[in-house]
Amino acid sequence: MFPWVYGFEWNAGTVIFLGLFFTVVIVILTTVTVAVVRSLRAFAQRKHHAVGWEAQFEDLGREARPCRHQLAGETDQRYCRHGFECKDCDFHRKMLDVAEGEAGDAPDRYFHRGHAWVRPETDGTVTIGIDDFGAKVVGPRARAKLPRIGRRIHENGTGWRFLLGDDSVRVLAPVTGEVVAHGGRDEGWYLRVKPLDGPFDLGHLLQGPEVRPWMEHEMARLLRLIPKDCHSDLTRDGRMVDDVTAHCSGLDWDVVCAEILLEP
Amino acid sequence: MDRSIIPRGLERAPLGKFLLWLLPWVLLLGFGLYSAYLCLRYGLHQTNMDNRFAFGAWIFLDLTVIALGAGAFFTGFLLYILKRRELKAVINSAVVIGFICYSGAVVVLMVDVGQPLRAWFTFWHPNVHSMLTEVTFCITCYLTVLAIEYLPILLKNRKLRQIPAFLVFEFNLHKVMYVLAGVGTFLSFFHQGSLGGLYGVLNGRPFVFREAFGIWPTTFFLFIISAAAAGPSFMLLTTWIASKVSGKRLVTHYVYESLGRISGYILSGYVLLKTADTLFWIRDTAPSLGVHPASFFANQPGYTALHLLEVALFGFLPMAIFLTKRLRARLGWLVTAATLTCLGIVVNRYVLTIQTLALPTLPFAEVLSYVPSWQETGTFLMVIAYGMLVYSISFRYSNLFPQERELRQG
Amino acid sequence: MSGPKETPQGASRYGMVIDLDRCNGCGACMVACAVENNVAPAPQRANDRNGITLLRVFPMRNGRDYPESRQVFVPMTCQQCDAPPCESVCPQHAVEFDWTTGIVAQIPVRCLGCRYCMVACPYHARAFNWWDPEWPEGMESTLNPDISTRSRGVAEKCNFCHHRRQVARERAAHEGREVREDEYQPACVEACPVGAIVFGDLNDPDSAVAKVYEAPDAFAFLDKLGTKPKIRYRSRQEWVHAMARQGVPEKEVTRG
Amino acid sequence: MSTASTRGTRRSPLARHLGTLMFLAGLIGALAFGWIVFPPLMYSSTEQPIQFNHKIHMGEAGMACADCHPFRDDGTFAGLPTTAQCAECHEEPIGDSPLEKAFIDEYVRKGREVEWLVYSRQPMNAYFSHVAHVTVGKLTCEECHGDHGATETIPPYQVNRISGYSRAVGGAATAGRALLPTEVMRMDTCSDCHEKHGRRSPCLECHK
Repeated sequence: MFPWVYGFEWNAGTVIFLGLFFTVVIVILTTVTVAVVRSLRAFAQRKHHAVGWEAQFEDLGREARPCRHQLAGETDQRYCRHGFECKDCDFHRKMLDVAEGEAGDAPDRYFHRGHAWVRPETDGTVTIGIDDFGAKVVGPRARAKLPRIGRRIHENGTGWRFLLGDDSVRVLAPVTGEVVAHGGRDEGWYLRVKPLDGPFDLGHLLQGPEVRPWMEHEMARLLRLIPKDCHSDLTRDGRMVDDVTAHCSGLDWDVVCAEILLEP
Repeated sequence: MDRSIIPRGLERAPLGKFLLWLLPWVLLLGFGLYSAYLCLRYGLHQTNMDNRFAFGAWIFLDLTVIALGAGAFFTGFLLYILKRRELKAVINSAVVIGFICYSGAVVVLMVDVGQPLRAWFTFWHPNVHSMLTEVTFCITCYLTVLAIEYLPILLKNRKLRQIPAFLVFEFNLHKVMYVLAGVGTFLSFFHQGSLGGLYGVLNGRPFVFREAFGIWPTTFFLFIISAAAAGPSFMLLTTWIASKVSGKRLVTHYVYESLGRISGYILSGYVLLKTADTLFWIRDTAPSLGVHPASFFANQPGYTALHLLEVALFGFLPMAIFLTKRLRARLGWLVTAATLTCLGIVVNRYVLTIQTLALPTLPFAEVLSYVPSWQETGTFLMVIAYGMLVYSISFRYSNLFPQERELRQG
Repeated sequence: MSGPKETPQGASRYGMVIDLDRCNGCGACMVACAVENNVAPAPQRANDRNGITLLRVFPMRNGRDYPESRQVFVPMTCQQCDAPPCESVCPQHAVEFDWTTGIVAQIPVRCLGCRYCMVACPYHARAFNWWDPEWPEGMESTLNPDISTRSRGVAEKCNFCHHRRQVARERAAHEGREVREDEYQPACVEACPVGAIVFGDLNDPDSAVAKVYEAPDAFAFLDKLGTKPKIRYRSRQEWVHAMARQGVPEKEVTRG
Repeated sequence: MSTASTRGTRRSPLARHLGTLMFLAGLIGALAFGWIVFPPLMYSSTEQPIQFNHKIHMGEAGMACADCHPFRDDGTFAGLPTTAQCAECHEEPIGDSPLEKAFIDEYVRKGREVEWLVYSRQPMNAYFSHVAHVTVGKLTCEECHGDHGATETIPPYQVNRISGYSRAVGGAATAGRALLPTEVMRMDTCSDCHEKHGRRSPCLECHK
């Protein structure tokens, strides 16, 4: 195998055969090393949340990732390919150019696809909570495990977790920042987050006219997860019930929440 | 009980039922391990192989298993290199099957050789002119590649993916997977080929000796093509079986059809080349070695029939089914054709390994046959049981068929 | 290792000629071979297909009925091919064509036991150690110290009693002379009561074997395979030559 | 996770590097065990039945190696002398060494052979010819056996517990370098020297 091993001969056969073998070995090793190094670098640069989200995003079904411009009726069937990171999306930029000048007032709340809402505060921080739809899917039985004050959350990383029994689902963090305050169940589970460098960029979050069609889309998605014979139990007095999964036997809290909160 | 590690959104049988399904395979594995122990502890006289039948059932089964495992390399090649995106639906399953087939073959080989502890000699003192050296190197490298390809499937398990490092590593590994798919294709190409060459180079065995292109006999190429044809068929078959056993829709019909069509195209090339090769062998190769081809079949009408079966029943017929659009639309026909194709591979490998050894070369030697002992059979069953266990566990705890969730919802 | 495998000046090329018309099938050569080469007694369960026989005498019949029925005995062992099919297939150089003697060397300690060489050999001249070699109590002391025993799980074959050559060379070197032809003869040659086997250096034109090697009634088995065997057979019976040219399988024998 | 990194900064430097230190300690420990402690354990060591002084025989008595280690008539190497050969000189004590007296009492008088433990015994599958190396190859004894002939005592006999092969006393001379504690004579020792002398041998030259 090596020139110093007894019996080794330098001839064409040996050179070609072992040359190919060592090339293959080097390619395999390099490939694995590249994956390891990239992973380590992602951790060193604190990008592992983004990378982790990218990996999960690939596993989402098409129905879970409609483009915001489709939701707003600005385009036909289109599915997001950028992990909801609209600033990386050429299509989004093009659509912005078209819509330029039409921008109205900044809305009160922005929505992340993982059902977290974001409300900018006057002091430059934001408040983050789970939207009504998400809250009803998770239900009042679940308990939230919020990050401690001083922790950092990362956009598309884990914002916080909901626990019910042995199961847990995470809520995707809509922005990157440091937690400065939080509120418990009575205040409706919220985080107050201050930006790390520079003001928050909320361009990737849904706003204004996009929100309603998105919610309708999400409702349709939820209904698909729920057996037809339960559909009538989901509303009471024209309003959606507070604990969706509790109203239908055999429905898995874990599965429904994960699907709606985009955790494949 | 194990609900928290089953992929989200997939429905799996209760744990008790699953364990009951595993039980017979565990028992079979135990029996196989005992057989292998007997061979390793007391020597290969536990088998019915002998000095004339020096390669027995194991080599035949190894060749078959590896040919069927070709689904892994070929699906990877079609998906990552030729960008047949629809095959993404079966690539995970293909990798697991490839891994099972190759690791199983290596385990059996280690029982099959007389001095397994000297296996590293082949690496340390390789005779680069031997097809077996090529087989050994390729099988080892490719098993490594398959193990690396298997890793992301494991790491994406619901519990494991919660560890951020695993998810990130899985993602980065997946990004460079096309390199491994390329390497795997290269290795598997030579590996399937060298398994064919293993017999084709034997100028002492006129029944299998084939003329060479360059340094490779024709069987080198026929093996690659037949494995490439059988690989997708075997994927089709295993997916269908998994679907039947689990009672779930795993892939869309388009995927089945696509696998069938690919199998059909390659099969048509194979049937053509195999026929040409056989005719050339009858006309030129065998007579040049001083043997009239008819003498091989003089006392064995059964073997003659096998040859015809291989090309006609197991080659031409499935090819025709696969390439007929109307039949391809029916899953039943696709499964039938895939079964025939896989049987064709089995027959081909059987004829090549067992019949070659049965036929004498010396004028006073006898035609021999042999029946494997229960220890040999047990060792092979060990691989089947091992494969069933690994596949069942992978199927339950990993997302082998990405379309399954969507098909369930939609 | 550097340097090509050059055949040195004055290298030997050992060969053998076996006269089938003389051989009476007594099997003395088989016994002598087994004893000389430390072949362990076969266990109770062994049969004629999985024991160790480095040299085996086969009957060859013309397949005709009496009174045309004819038979010769063919002592078959490694044919020491000049183009050995077993050498190129060995994955780890456990088989080597000895360029100084023309002997196809089998090195048991390098052998993995894959048996590819046995599949490659058209003469069925190789044997595999299916069993652990075991000698009855006290019989170990009769073993030949000049040749090693082989472990279970390796292939073995005739090396033309190469160890005898080593002994002969040692004595000759001590006495400062060349090896005489009669000093190096394999055990089978010595044992043959009718002198049917002639052995010697084919490169030496004066050797006994060289004189009969090219005889008109000498032939090699399966010479169309291109293996170039260095063992030749002689017979004045035409049917023997015809059989050697073309093999016809007989009835099937099942085991299992 | 971000939790681990923020917590890490609050720990003392020692605590932060504890893992690394423990890893290094373990690594060094394992290497030391593998390289220093373990190799001698691989060998069993046995003293020779009686001590022998080569230096006196070679020096004062003026003998040559071949006087006691001759070739037989058939060219094979006789190896060790028999008690009878020793008794040719040592029928009665020549000097006043207690070892000599013990040898004569224990072996010569009783007619027993010394059960010497031979350092250089070759494995069963290897063929070695002294004639080929000494008579034909013109090698001196020292080139392979080193200064064994000039030693005053003979070292203990060490055997690898697994392979059963002994450590050749002259191995360092044969190999042309100091042998590692893990080493016995190997095929490379032979082949390196053959190569150095431009002699490429087929397997059968040395294997039987």
